[in-house]
Amino acid sequence: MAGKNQIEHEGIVEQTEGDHVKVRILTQSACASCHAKGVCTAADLQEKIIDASSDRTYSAGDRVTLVGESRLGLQAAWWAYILPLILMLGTLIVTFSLTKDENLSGLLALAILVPYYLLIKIFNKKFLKTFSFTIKPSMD
Amino acid sequence: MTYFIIIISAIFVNNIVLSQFLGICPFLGVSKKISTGLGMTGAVTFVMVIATIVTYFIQKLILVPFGITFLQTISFILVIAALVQLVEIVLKKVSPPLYQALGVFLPLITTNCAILGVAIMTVNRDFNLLEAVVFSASSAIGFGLALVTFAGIREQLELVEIPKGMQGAPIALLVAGILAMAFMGFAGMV
Amino acid sequence: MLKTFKIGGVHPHEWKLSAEKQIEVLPLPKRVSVPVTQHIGAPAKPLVKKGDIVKTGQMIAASGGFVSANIHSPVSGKVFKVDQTVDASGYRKPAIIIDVDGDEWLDDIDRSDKLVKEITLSGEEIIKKIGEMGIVGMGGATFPSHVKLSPPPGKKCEILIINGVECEPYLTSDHRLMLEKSEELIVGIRILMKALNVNKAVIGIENNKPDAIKKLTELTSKEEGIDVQPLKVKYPQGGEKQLIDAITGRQVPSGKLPIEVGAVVQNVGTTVAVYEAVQKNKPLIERVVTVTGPAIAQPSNFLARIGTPIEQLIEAAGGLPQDTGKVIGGGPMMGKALTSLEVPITKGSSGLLVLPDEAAHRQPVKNCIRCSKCVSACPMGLEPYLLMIEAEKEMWDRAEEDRIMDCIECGSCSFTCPAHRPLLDYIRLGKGKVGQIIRSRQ
Amino acid sequence: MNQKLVISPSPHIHSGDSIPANMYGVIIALLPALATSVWLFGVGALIVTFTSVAACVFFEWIIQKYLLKVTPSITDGSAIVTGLLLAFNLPTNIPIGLIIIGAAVAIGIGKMSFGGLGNNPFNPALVGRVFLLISYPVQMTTWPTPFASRLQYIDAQTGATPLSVIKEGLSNGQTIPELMERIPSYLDLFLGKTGGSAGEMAALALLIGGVYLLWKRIITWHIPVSVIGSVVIFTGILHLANPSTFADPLFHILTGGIMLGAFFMATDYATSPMSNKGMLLYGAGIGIITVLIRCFGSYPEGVSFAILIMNGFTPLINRYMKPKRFGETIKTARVQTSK
Amino acid sequence: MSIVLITILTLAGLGALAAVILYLASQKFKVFEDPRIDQVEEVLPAANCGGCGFPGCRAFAEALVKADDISDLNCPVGGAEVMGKVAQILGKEVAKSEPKIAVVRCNGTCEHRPRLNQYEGAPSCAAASALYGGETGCSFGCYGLGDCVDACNFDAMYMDEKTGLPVVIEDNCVACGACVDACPKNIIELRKKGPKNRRIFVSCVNEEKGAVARKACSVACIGCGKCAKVCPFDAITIKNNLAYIDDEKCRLCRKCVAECPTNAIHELNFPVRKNKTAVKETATEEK
Amino acid sequence: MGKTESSLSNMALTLITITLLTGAALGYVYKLTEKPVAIAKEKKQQEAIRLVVPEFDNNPAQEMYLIPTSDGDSLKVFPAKKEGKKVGCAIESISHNGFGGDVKIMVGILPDGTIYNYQVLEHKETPGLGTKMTTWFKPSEEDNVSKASGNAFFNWLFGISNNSGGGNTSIVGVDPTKTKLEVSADGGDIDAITAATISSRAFLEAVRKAWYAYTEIVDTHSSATTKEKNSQEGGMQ
Amino acid sequence: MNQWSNFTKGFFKENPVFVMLLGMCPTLGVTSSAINGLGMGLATTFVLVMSNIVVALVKDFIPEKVRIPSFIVIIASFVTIVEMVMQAWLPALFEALGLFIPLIVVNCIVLGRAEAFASKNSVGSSIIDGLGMGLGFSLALTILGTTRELLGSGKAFGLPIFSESYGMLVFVLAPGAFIALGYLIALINKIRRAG
Ligand SMILES: Cc1cc2nc3c(=O)[nH]c(=O)nc-3n(C[C@H](O)[C@H](O)[C@H](O)COP(=O)(O)O)c2cc1C
Ligand SMILES: Cc1cc2nc3c(=O)[nH]c(=O)nc-3n(C[C@H](O)[C@H](O)[C@H](O)COP(=O)(O)O)c2cc1C
Ligand SMILES: Cc1cc2nc3c(=O)[nH]c(=O)nc-3n(C[C@H](O)[C@H](O)[C@H](O)COP(=O)(O)O)c2cc1C
Ligand SMILES: Cc1cc2nc3c(=O)[nH]c(=O)nc-3n(C[C@H](O)[C@H](O)[C@H](O)CO)c2cc1C
Ligand code: SF4
Ligand code: SF4
Ligand code: SF4
Ligand code: SF4
Ligand code: FES
Repeated sequence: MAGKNQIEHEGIVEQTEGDHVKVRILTQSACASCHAKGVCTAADLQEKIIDASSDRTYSAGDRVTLVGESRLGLQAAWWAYILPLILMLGTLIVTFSLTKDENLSGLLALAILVPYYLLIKIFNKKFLKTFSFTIKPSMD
Repeated sequence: MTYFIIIISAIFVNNIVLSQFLGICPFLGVSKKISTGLGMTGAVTFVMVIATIVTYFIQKLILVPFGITFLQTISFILVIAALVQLVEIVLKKVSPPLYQALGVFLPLITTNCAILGVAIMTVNRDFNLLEAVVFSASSAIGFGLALVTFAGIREQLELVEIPKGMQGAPIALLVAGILAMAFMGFAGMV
Repeated sequence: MLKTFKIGGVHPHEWKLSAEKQIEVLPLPKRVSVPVTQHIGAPAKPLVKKGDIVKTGQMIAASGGFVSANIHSPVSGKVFKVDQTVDASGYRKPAIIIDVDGDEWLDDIDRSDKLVKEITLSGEEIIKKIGEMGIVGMGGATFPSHVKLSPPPGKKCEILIINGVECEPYLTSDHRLMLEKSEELIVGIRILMKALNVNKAVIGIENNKPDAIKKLTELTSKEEGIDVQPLKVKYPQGGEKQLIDAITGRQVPSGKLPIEVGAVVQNVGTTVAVYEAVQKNKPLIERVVTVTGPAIAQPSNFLARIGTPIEQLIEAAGGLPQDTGKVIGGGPMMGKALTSLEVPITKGSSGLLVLPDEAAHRQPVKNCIRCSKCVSACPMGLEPYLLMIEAEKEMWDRAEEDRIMDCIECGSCSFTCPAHRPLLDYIRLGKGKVGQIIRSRQ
Repeated sequence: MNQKLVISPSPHIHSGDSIPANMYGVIIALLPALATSVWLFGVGALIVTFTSVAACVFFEWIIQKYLLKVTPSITDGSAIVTGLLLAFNLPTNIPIGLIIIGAAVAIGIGKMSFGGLGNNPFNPALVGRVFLLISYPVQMTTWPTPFASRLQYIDAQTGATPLSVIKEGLSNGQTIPELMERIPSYLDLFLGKTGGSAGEMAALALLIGGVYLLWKRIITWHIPVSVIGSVVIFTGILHLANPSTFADPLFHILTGGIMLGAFFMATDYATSPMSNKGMLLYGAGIGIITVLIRCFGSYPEGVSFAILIMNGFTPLINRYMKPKRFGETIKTARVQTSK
Repeated sequence: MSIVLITILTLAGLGALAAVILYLASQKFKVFEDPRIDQVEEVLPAANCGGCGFPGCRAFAEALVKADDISDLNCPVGGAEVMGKVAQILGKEVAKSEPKIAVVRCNGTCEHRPRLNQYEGAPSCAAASALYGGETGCSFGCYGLGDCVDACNFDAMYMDEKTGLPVVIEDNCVACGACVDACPKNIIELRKKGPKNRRIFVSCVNEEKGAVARKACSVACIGCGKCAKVCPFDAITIKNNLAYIDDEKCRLCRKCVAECPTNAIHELNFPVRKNKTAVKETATEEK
Repeated sequence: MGKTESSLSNMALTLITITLLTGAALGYVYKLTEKPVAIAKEKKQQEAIRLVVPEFDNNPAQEMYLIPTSDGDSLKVFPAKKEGKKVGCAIESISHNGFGGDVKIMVGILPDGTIYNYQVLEHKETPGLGTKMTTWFKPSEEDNVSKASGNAFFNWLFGISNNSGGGNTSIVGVDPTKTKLEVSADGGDIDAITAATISSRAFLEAVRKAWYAYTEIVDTHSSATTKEKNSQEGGMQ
Repeated sequence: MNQWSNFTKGFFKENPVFVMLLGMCPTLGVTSSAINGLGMGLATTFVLVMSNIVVALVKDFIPEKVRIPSFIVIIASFVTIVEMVMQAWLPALFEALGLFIPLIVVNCIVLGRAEAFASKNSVGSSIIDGLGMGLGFSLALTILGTTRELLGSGKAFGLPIFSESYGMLVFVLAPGAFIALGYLIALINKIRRAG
């Protein structure tokens, strides 16, 4: 059943390619969700282009709502932030307790992110499948 | 044991939101959805830890040796601002789908005062690197704890009729105040 | 320990005033009004027109779809008109109105009291017959029985449960039926067993009807595969899902039908009607109705023709008391408050409850104090306090997530709430809206 | 027919339960503890209780009438309960000014700012109490000695509570067995013959009240049992691990506010979880945090803080610990498909 | 080395590094926010009512700026005036939309429509409609429980205690349509505001046959068709025993008002008639 | 608008100019403030020393030396001399057992071992409670200087007894060999701050530490100048 | 917009703290006394005005794409200057404000004004804007500081008003900051709605 545990985000269709649609969305920083949006335009609004699949045809400029399971949000945060964080902490603790060399272990902890993100790059195809969105028209 | 104390202290006793007053804006402003709060916590922790490592080295290898610790503020803020963006750029390059998913689900993390504040606090406390990292990670978790608890309460308050004058910021601050009062019970636990 | 269902439930006072009263046959009314929707599903299509002469038992409206039921004339006489009349909820619905003239039955109906035990028809024929005779569930939901008795392909019924619980306060019609038509009931069960092709049937009866338990236990002791299961008194034990849980320990999953756990539930009234339809060729044209209430002079159980105006039943029970505040079709927990007494009884009317004015009003509504009593009371394990707020604030997504559609509208929540919150009112509203949303999604 | 029939959706009958019935039930259940308190502390207990109740009711009335502009609902008894419980959490020699401040905070900040009965996420009496504790620690931590000066109020003779004796002693390097000598017998603790806040010491009287609440179905067993159970288990483990720094479970549940907290304050409707599972988790949380604060924090007693902290988690618990839904058991779903 | 030099060097180094990254980021991510969005938002009423079909004024402003043709976009709150300003900012055309207003098409006051029952359920029209047809014999009429009043964000409606019917406050109503959606009985309609606020409409939605309707409510439309006959502009149609006046066609001649045997047709804000005999009870409850 | 266009060279140029300018400005301001900052820091310490020992004419900060304590801290000792004669010693001492964290004090001890005065340098105690230590352990005249006195009714309402602050609280002029520097609850001779026993204990612990350290030096190196020289490098920070 | 209303809007109508809820951390963190609040407010005002001036001056030379980094550098420099100056000549205040001085850098009001106002307006109006907003911020912090100090320890700007023993300690501590600000905002809302 759809409708459960979903998260929605407003966006505007940028272009369509077959059953794939590129949707432009605006993300806002945590600060921007406050009342000061108008005042505080500094670097906290970003546009992103999101690929989404659609069941019907949209044309550029349509206002749509992106729908995805909210579980995916946490999953994405896991891959993007939490797992590398754990890796980093792990490296730091291990190398630090082995070598007692701060500079080295610090460097290694940061360096471990490089192979990690490369690995992520390899798994990209998989993510593409997991993190998919559907869209529906906004507000009829 | 010192690590344990650092952790307990940063999460409960000296919670950065409820007793240090850092990151209040996202705390008050961030969406009332609990899952968003959780995701935010992950992101903030990650950025905070990286920022701590980098600023730690800047302090140790540049500022202190050259006797220019007065450049702390300006260099930290530049580095942190750059780092946050760098993380985004890397994510976008490395994994567009992941990046997109985060865009839909999480508000962006920018250089809020929690990150800068924690970075400054760490270097001012004469921690070694590991302690610094543990401290910043725990601070971020403390932030998350406060954020998620608060999101829960706010979600519940959405369901009842709050007196008109108290709606919005006042009631949120009141809840934060009572939470802070409750968290004072942990005093002395370290 | 006596069996009962596992989650929630409440204990309203029983008030079974008419438990000792034999079923009386109500005199024929002068005019009957037979609505064409007396069941869940599509309305039946009228077959008669103004001025037609009809006989008792003659089909006057034919099933209007797969889930629908035939309707037969409960009296003999002349069709006065086929028109809209006010129904119990104040909306106008089509009905066939017949002026009664004598009581001339169709010839092929066996009106004798003789018990016909032998079942000659095959399973399929039985179901067909039940469909023809317009039998619908008489436990309240009025779901056409022939549909219920034909499990969807791939599903097999393992147990037939006969619902003799009658957990609603005040009502006694099923109780009397079990006492007075026990033999017929047993044959009815046999017929249903044959139709469903099962060899196990259990009659569930709450412990507050010891005479019925005793009598049926005696009768079934000789019967292979039919048992009587006494149950602890707890509302809403009569709810299909609760009863299945109490008797088999299985719980029907959310959004699924009882057949999912291999059970079919039929009410005792329905079962007796099935007996009469199959063995005696008698369509569903009359039913037992309890007329009761604290101020009713003679609380009684009447055998009344469908279409009889409610006024007449109340008259027969001693008339409407001076300070009547509310007249309820059905029991106090699930029944509907009636807007007028001119409306007729239908296939689903199990009772009429007349409440005095002082008992008819609700208390002022207070803030929810989050006492969680409604949560503990809900037999479906829902959170009524939350569902109400979600419905009130139109948070349909969350209401759906919190399973508002699972609510069986038993009213246990509103019944317990110390803040007198109209929980079920809003939940019902929410169910309507969420139901629409779900349907539009498909 | 001339009469207007009443139309309303089902159900048409009601259990007769009401908010006042529950609140007055709690008040009745608190009477034994009040009596014990008067027996121990005399007039002080009466003055504190009376002032607190009167102030709470007064503030509720005035806020509803003049600030919120709604019809006052002081007759529902909830302000009385708040007043009683606030008083029970105060020493019986506490000055009147503080009681009034406490009541104003409890009702004004803790309850009415959120819209009144049922809306408040935190236990009002405890908000008042913790506010006072933090603001006026001196006055809040001097307790009169039982029986010593029953006719005096402010100038009563003061002494320490068993928990502060333990806390003090431990920080001075004494061990539990040594300290136990300075503590009244467990029987005395059970009867309440010890120092402490007005209504918290009398374990027996509180237990009687608790049983009354359970019998009247005002509360369910889940919260009290899980609070007391988790305290027993947690302190039991600590005690077994190191008997010289950690007192035994019995001591812990007989002293301080565990009984009062478990039966009367953790069970507060508005601030406790709605599902049974949730209640168990919540109670366990209270028990564990209490023991943590008692054994590792700097406050000798932690029940109030523990309850407030768990109040903060209640919405999360409600969100994620749903009651057991009908039909969730997987076993049932499988049965028929196999055949 | 002098501290000033070190400072300059360090800062320049860090600054350059950070600046490069920030520059890259801004190149990749920075949103170009059309400044006109802000300007448009400024002139919008900031009611965030959603009447325009967008989640808020800001979203509407964005849509306005993006749209090529804004003629089918309308801010009901600000009306033509605001849309004119918007068009000015954007240099686009606006459709001249005629102002509309909500009208309540039920006149079943307590006195015209005797109450037969007394409702005591949840005070919500939607909840009541799920249960039954209403306290009176008319199952089309207003419940008087005020879902529409609750739905209105502009304090443009109130419940008249005496009549038990909702009343639209003309000056406040912005024709957002929230009440129309809220009413489970489809009683409220957005109609042309009319010149000098004058308008004529059938204040009834009862589709019952005449006799039945009449019995339930003395001012019900009985579908007799007299009004349709008398209307010189063919503005009135009868469907399901109910007359309906098309506000596009109606020229406010008031002939139908006089003709209606049950006073079901209301005229608003017209001067008092001179012809005494034709004067019927005019609806005055809308002020 | 006449904005500079975003070409790479332009941007690099702008940024570099900005950082150069700000760098120069900051360096300049730093130069300007360097001295005052140092002075301010020094003054604070000077002030503290001045407050806790009798008048002196040397520069105690310059003659500062470190002595280790049994629990691993090292205390800074600032000898105060007048005309070459020792008039007292200011010792910076610390306790780690405060209510909110470390308590850092400066204690002045006279050559005869009595305590001359003290000053609280750093602490994280609760305002209004532990913070009272800044005045509590001084003679009572110094205590209530800045307080508006309450009126009798309010004192009653808030339960404030008029004789608070009395009792045995002062450590000024006390000879620790005769007076036990512990809170009375622990069998000592000093009354703790009401409801802040923990802070009081921490404070007294710091005082005791300083005093033991002091007596030890006096005992072992009563006139040891070598020690002073050795620890020179630990000087100003 | 005329200059006067441009100047005064920050005091009440668009007060950055009470109305726009900006810069909450310093607001809550430093207001345990009135004087700290005022000090913080003035420090922020200084940074605001100075960075507004500089931004307004250089706005035409800064390419669009490096706007934000440039602004950050400019603001951070002024913060550093404030830091050093305070440390030199107001060491007590410097210590009391502690961490929150460097945090002026991330105060949304500062960057926000630079972005939204100074980068589009003349030097003169930018000064007025910065001064107005800064003084509004100072006003709010002073009000909150005074409230907390008075309730918490019976003093206002360090002057004893009533006996310290009557004070409610909570207001000096973290919880009191939230509670006091909450009720102040409620009060201001009420006044705004009425007026
Ligand atoms: C759309 C619909 C389809 C149903 N289909 C079946 C069915 O195929 N088999 C069956 O046994 N019951 C079926 N039912 C009947 C229900 O299981 C149930 O018996 C009926 O709703 C009355 O139950 P109640 O009186 O407990 O509410 C159906 C009900 C509905 C509403
Ligand atoms: C809350 C509730 C209570 C019910 N109580 C009874 C009851 O007491 N007796 C009964 O026969 N049916 C009762 N029903 C109806 C049953 O669920 C079910 O529809 C019926 O037993 C199926 O048999 P039928 O189709 O023959 O009516 C109740 C339904 C609900 C939802
Ligand atoms: C909010 C609060 C802050 C406290 N701060 C301190 C403190 O700074 N120093 C201290 O010694 N005790 C403080 N206490 C009191 C301790 O919890 C404990 O009661 C006390 O130290 C020992 O009690 P006694 O002094 O009455 O024997 C504080 C209490 C509260 C409620
Ligand atoms: C079982 C029970 C326990 C209660 N406990 C408290 C309590 O601990 N503190 C309190 O202020 N009110 C208590 N109340 C009263 C009331 O519920 C409380 O004021 C609400 O929290 C106000 O919304 C209690 C009421 C009941 C029925
Ligand atoms: S009516 Fe629905 S929500 Fe209420 S108790 Fe019954 S099943 Fe639960
Ligand atoms: S029973 Fe009533 S008061 Fe209690 S939780 Fe449910 S809705 Fe709220
Ligand atoms: S009366 Fe209706 S249309 Fe008019 S403003 Fe209110 S809700 Fe909108
Ligand atoms: S007009 Fe419709 S919504 Fe308004 S009160 Fe009447 S029935 Fe309810
Ligand atoms: S000031 Fe906004 S997060 Fe701290």
